[in-house]
Amino acid sequence: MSDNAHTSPAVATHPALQHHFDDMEQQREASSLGMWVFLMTEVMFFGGLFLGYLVYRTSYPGAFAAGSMTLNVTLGAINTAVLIGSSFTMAMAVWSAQMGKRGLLMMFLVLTMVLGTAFLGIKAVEYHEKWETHHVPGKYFQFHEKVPGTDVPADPRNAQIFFFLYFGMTGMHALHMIIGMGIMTYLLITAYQGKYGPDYHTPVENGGLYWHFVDIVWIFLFPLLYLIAHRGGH
Amino acid sequence: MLQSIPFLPPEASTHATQVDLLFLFISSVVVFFSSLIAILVIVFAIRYRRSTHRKATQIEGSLALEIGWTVIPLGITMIIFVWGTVLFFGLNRPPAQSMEIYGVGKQWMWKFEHMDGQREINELHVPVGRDVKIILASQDVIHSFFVPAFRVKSDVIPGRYTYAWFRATKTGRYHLFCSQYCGTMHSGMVGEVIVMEPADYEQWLAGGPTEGSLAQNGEKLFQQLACNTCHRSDAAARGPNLAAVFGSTVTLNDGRKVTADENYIRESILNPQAKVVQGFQPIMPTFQGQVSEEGLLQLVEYVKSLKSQQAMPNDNRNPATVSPSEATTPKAKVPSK
Amino acid sequence: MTERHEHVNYLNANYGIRSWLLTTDHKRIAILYLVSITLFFFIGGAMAVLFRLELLTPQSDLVTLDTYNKLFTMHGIMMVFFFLIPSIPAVLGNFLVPMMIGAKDLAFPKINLLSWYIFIAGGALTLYAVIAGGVDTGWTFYTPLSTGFLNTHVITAAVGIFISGFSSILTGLNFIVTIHRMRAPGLTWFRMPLFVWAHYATSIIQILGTPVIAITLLLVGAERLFHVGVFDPNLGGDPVLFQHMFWFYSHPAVYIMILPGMGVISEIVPCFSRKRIFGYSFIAFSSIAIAVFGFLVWGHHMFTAGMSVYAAMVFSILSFLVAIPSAVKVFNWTATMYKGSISYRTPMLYAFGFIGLFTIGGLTGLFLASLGVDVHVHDTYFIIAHFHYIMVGGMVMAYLGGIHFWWPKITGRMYPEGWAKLSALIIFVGFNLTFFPQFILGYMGMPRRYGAYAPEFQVLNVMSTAGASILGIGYLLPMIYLTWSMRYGQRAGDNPFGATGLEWQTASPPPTHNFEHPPIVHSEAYDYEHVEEMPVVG
Amino acid sequence: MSEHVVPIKTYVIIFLALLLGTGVTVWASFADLDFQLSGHTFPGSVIVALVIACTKATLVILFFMHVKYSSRLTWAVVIAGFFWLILLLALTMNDYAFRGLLTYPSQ
Repeated sequence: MSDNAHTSPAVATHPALQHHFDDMEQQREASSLGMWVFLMTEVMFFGGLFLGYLVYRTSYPGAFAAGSMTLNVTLGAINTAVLIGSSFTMAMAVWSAQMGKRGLLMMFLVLTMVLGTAFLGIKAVEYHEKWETHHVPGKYFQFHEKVPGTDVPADPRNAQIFFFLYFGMTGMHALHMIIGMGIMTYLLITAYQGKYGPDYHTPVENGGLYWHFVDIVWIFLFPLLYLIAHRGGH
Repeated sequence: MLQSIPFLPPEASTHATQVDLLFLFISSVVVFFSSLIAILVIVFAIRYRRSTHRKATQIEGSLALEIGWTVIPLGITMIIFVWGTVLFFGLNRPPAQSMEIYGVGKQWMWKFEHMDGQREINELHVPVGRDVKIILASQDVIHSFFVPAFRVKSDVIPGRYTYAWFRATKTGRYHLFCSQYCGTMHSGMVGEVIVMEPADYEQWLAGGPTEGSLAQNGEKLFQQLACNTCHRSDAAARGPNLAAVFGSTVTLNDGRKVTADENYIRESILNPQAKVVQGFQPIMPTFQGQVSEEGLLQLVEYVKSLKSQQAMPNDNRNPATVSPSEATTPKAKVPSK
Repeated sequence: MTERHEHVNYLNANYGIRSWLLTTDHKRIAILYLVSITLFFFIGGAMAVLFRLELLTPQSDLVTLDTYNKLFTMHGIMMVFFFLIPSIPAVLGNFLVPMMIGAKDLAFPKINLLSWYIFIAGGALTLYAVIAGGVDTGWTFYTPLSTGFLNTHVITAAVGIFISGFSSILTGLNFIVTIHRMRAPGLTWFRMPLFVWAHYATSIIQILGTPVIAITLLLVGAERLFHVGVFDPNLGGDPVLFQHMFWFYSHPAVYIMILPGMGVISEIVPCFSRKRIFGYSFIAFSSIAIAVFGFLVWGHHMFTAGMSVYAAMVFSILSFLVAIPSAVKVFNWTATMYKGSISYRTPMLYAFGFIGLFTIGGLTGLFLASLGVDVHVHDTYFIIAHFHYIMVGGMVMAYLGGIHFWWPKITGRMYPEGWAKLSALIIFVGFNLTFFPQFILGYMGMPRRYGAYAPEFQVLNVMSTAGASILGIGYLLPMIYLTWSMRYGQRAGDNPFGATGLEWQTASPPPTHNFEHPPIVHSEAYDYEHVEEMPVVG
Repeated sequence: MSEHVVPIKTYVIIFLALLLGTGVTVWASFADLDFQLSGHTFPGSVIVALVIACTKATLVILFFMHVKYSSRLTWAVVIAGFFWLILLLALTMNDYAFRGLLTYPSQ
C-alpha cells in the first residue's frame, strides 16, 4: 500500500513539480490517488440513482418494462458502441502520452471528442423522440403503452417514475460527458503546447480515468434502462 | 409498581409495563457505566495530580483489558438487543382477535372511525382490557401516532397503512401526540385517548349518530364504483372472488405468494397491476384519485367483512375461475373496466 | 523558550486581503474556516436562544408556530451542515494534519481553497434562504412535507447544502491523499498521531456518504420543482425511500462530527497526563471501525417509520455493535490517566467534560438502538438530549478543547488560563442544565419540534431554557478572550505544553512551509517518557 | 517513472471484447431466456445483461484504467467504493424485500 514516505529531495526539478511535493513520483501518485477517491464519490453519487431505480423497478416491474419498450434499442446499442470506442481512443491517448508521441496523443484526444460528441448527438435525438411522444415527466406526460406480454395499460404514474429515472440517470450521465468534453479540450490545448511527455502526463491519465468512469456508468445504464423488458416476448 | 418512580409517564397498557422494565434495565447499565467512568476519571485526576505525582508511569496498554472491555459491553448490548427485539416483535404483531379502529391523520387533526360507524376527531375512545388495533392512514404528509402512556408509536405514512395496537389497563384520559413533524400546526395535532370501562364504551358507542357501519358504507361504495361487475363468484367473473380473501395467502401470476392484508387490498385498488392474482388478467383500472382515504378504509373493511363468508354476498357458489393451485383460498384483486 | 518575535511565519509572511482570500496555505485556509464557522455557529445559536425562550411557556406566544418551525429548522441546518461537519476537520484538521505528518501542505492546496469557497457559496445561499423568509422543513427535509406541502425556500436551502457538501467531499479527499502520500520519512502508519487516524476515518465517511445526500437533495428539488419524482406517494413514490437515502449519509455524518473530536481528546489526554496513550492501536482501529460500522446503522432512525420488521432487527443489532468501538475509546482514555501526572490546564478540563458527557450521550444511545424502547422515545426530546450530548457535550467540548490546546500554535499567543477555566466550567454546568432535563421530558413523552406543549412539561422546559442562557454566556466568553489574546496574550513558545507531535517541533506560529527542515520521525507517537518537562508557562 | 505501459494489443483485445459483450447483451434481450427454478420464473435475459455489464465494467477498470497494474491502494479504493455501493443497495433492499413480513398475524 505504498507507505511511501518522502524520499530524498527531488533529483531533478521538473517544471510541473509543485512546491509542496518532494518529487514527480510523489506528485503523480498523489494525483492518481486523488482521482480514484473522487471517482468513488461519483460511484456513490450515481449510487443514489441506482438505488431509486432498484426500488421502483422491483415495485413496478410492469410499468418499467413498458417504459423500457419505448426506448430505442438500436440507438442505445449504437451509443454503447460509440462510447466504448471513445474509451478505447482515450486509452490510446494515454498510451501515446506515455510514449511521448505528441501527434498521436492529439489525434486520439480529437477522436475521443468526436465520439463523445456523437454520443451526445444521438442522445439528443433520443431525447427529442421522447419529447415528441410526451414521455418527458411533468405536466405534459402521457403514457398509453401496455405492459409487455399483456394487453393491460401500464400505470402512467409508475411509468412516469421510470422516465424520471431515465432522464435523471442519462441526464446526469450526459452532464458528466459534457464536463468530460471540457477536460478533453483542456488536455488537447495543453498537449498542443507540448506539456506532456514520458515524464509527465498525469493530467492525461486522470482525464482518462474520468472518461472511463463515465463509460462504466453507461455500461450499466444501457441494459438497465433499455433492455429490461422481454423484447423476445413469451 | 413502577408508578412510584417520578417522571415516568402514566403506565396504561400492558406494553407500557414491559417497556418500562427494559428502560429501567438499560438505565441501570447506563448509570453504572457512566458512574464508573466518572469516578475513575475523578479519582485518577486527584490521585495522580501533577502537584503530588510528578512522574508518570509509562504503560503501553493491556490486551486483557482491551478484550475485557470489548467483550463485556458486547455481551450486555446483546442482552438489550434480544430483549428490545422481542418487545418490538410483539408490538408489530397485533393479536388476531383485536378490536379494530381506523385512524386517519391529516394536517392537523386525527380522525377515527369505529367499526359501527362512529366517528370522532382528536379523541379516541377505547375500552379497557381489550386488544385494540388501530389501522392508520394519512391523507397528506407523514404523521406519527404516539400515545406516551401506552409507549406506542407508529408513523402514519401516506400511500399505505400502518398499525399500532395496545391493550389499555387503566381507565383515564391520556395524551395522543403527532410525533412526526408535519408542518405549521404540528404541535397542535394532539388529542386524547379516553380509556373507558367496557360497559361505558358500549354506551358511548351506542350514543353517537352513525350513518351505517364501515362495512355497510364500504359495500355501498363497492357497488357505486361497479366493482361488483367483475368481482363476483360466477363464471362471468373477470376478477377474483373476494370472499374469504382477507388474511389468506394469495398466489400471484408471477408465482409470488403474498398475504392479503389491508395494504394489499389498498394497493390492489389503487395500483391494480402491482400484484395480479394467478389465473386473472391484469385488466383492472386504477381507482387512484377516485376514492378518498376514508372511502378506501370503508372498502377495505367491506372486503374484510367478507372474510367469514364463503362467497360474495350476491352468490354463494364457489368461485370457478380461481386457479386451483391455491386450494385454501381464492384471491383478491382486481377487475372491471 | 526562545523568543522569536521577528521570525517570518504564515501570519506575517504577507499582508492584505488578497493574500488571505487567494492563499493556498492550509493554515490560512484553516483560519478562514475558523472565522466562517464561528459566524454560522452564532447564527445557529441565536436561533436556539429564540426558540428556547419561546419554550418557556407552554403556549405559543413569543413567536408564531410558523416562526418556531423556521427557527428549529434553521438551527439544525446551520449547526449540522455549516458548523458541526466542517468544524474540527476543516479548522483543526486543515491546520494540523499536514503539520502532524510533517508535510509542507495538503496534497491539493488549490482544491483546499476551492473547498472553502464552495463552503461559503453554500453557506451564503442558505443564509439567503434564512433572510428571505426561512425554511420550515426541519433539517431532515422529510418528504412529502418538504416537496409538496410547504411554501418556504426549501430549494434554496437544499441547494445551499448540496453545494456545501462538495466542500466536505474535497476536504476528505485532500486528507486521504495527504495522509497516504505525504508523510514524513519514518512516519509509519502506527506512528501517526491518533488525531490523524481519526481524520482519516472521517474522510472515508465524507467521500463515501456525502454524494448520496447530494443526489437525494437534488431529487427533492426536482420533485418540488417539476412535480415529478420518486418520493411522493401521490406520484407512486415511497417517502420511506427518502429516509433511507437521507440517513445513509446523515447517520454517518454524526461520526463525521464526533470522530475528529475523539482525535482531539486522544491528543489532549496523553499530553496533560504526561503519559503514552493507553492502547494506541485499539483507538486507531476503533476509529476505522466506527467509520465502517457507522454506515450500517442508519435504519435506527426509522424504526417507527414503517420499515420492515426484519430490517429493523438487522439495523438494531448493527447499532449495538457500533457502540463498542466508542466504548473502547472511552476506556482507553480513562486508562491513560491511570498513574499519569495530571495537570488541570484548560484543554484537559474540556477533555474531562468530553469524556463524561460523551459517555452519557453514547450510553443513552443504547435506548435508541433497542427496538422496544426506541419506539417510545423516538421523535421525542429524549432524542434531542441524546444527540446534543454527543454533538454539543462531545463534539463542541472537543472543538473548544482543541482550539485552546493549539491556540498557541495557531496564533503564537497563550489564551488567558483563568478565564478559559471559568468558561469551561460555565459551559459544563450550562450544558447539563440545558440538556439533562430533556432526557426526562422525552421519556415523559414530549415530542420534538413542538412550539406549544402540554402544561406538565413546563418545569423541565424552564430549567432547560435557564441552562441555555448559561450555555450562551459560556460560548461568548471564549470568543471574547481568544480574540483579545491574539493581540494581548502572553507569547507562547514553540511548545508551551511540552507535547509530542511534529506540530510542536516548529515555531509558533509556524512558517509558511511549516518546517525549517523537513522532519524525520524516529519514534512512536506520544513518547512522553522522553519529552522534556512541561514548561510552567508558555 | 515506475508506471506500467500496457501494450496496444491488450487495448484492442479489450475493445473487441467490450463490443462483443454489447452485442451479446442486445441479442439476449431479444431471445427468450427465462427459466424456471423451484417454481419461480427468472428473467434470463436480464441476468445475462447484468452479468455482462459487470464483466465489461471490470474489463474497463482493470485494463483501460490500469488497475490491474496499480498499487494495492488503488485496488483498495476501487473495492471500497463498490463495496459501499453494495451496502447502500443491500441494506435498503433489506427493508423493501421484507415489507409486510410479520405485520399481520397468521390466521
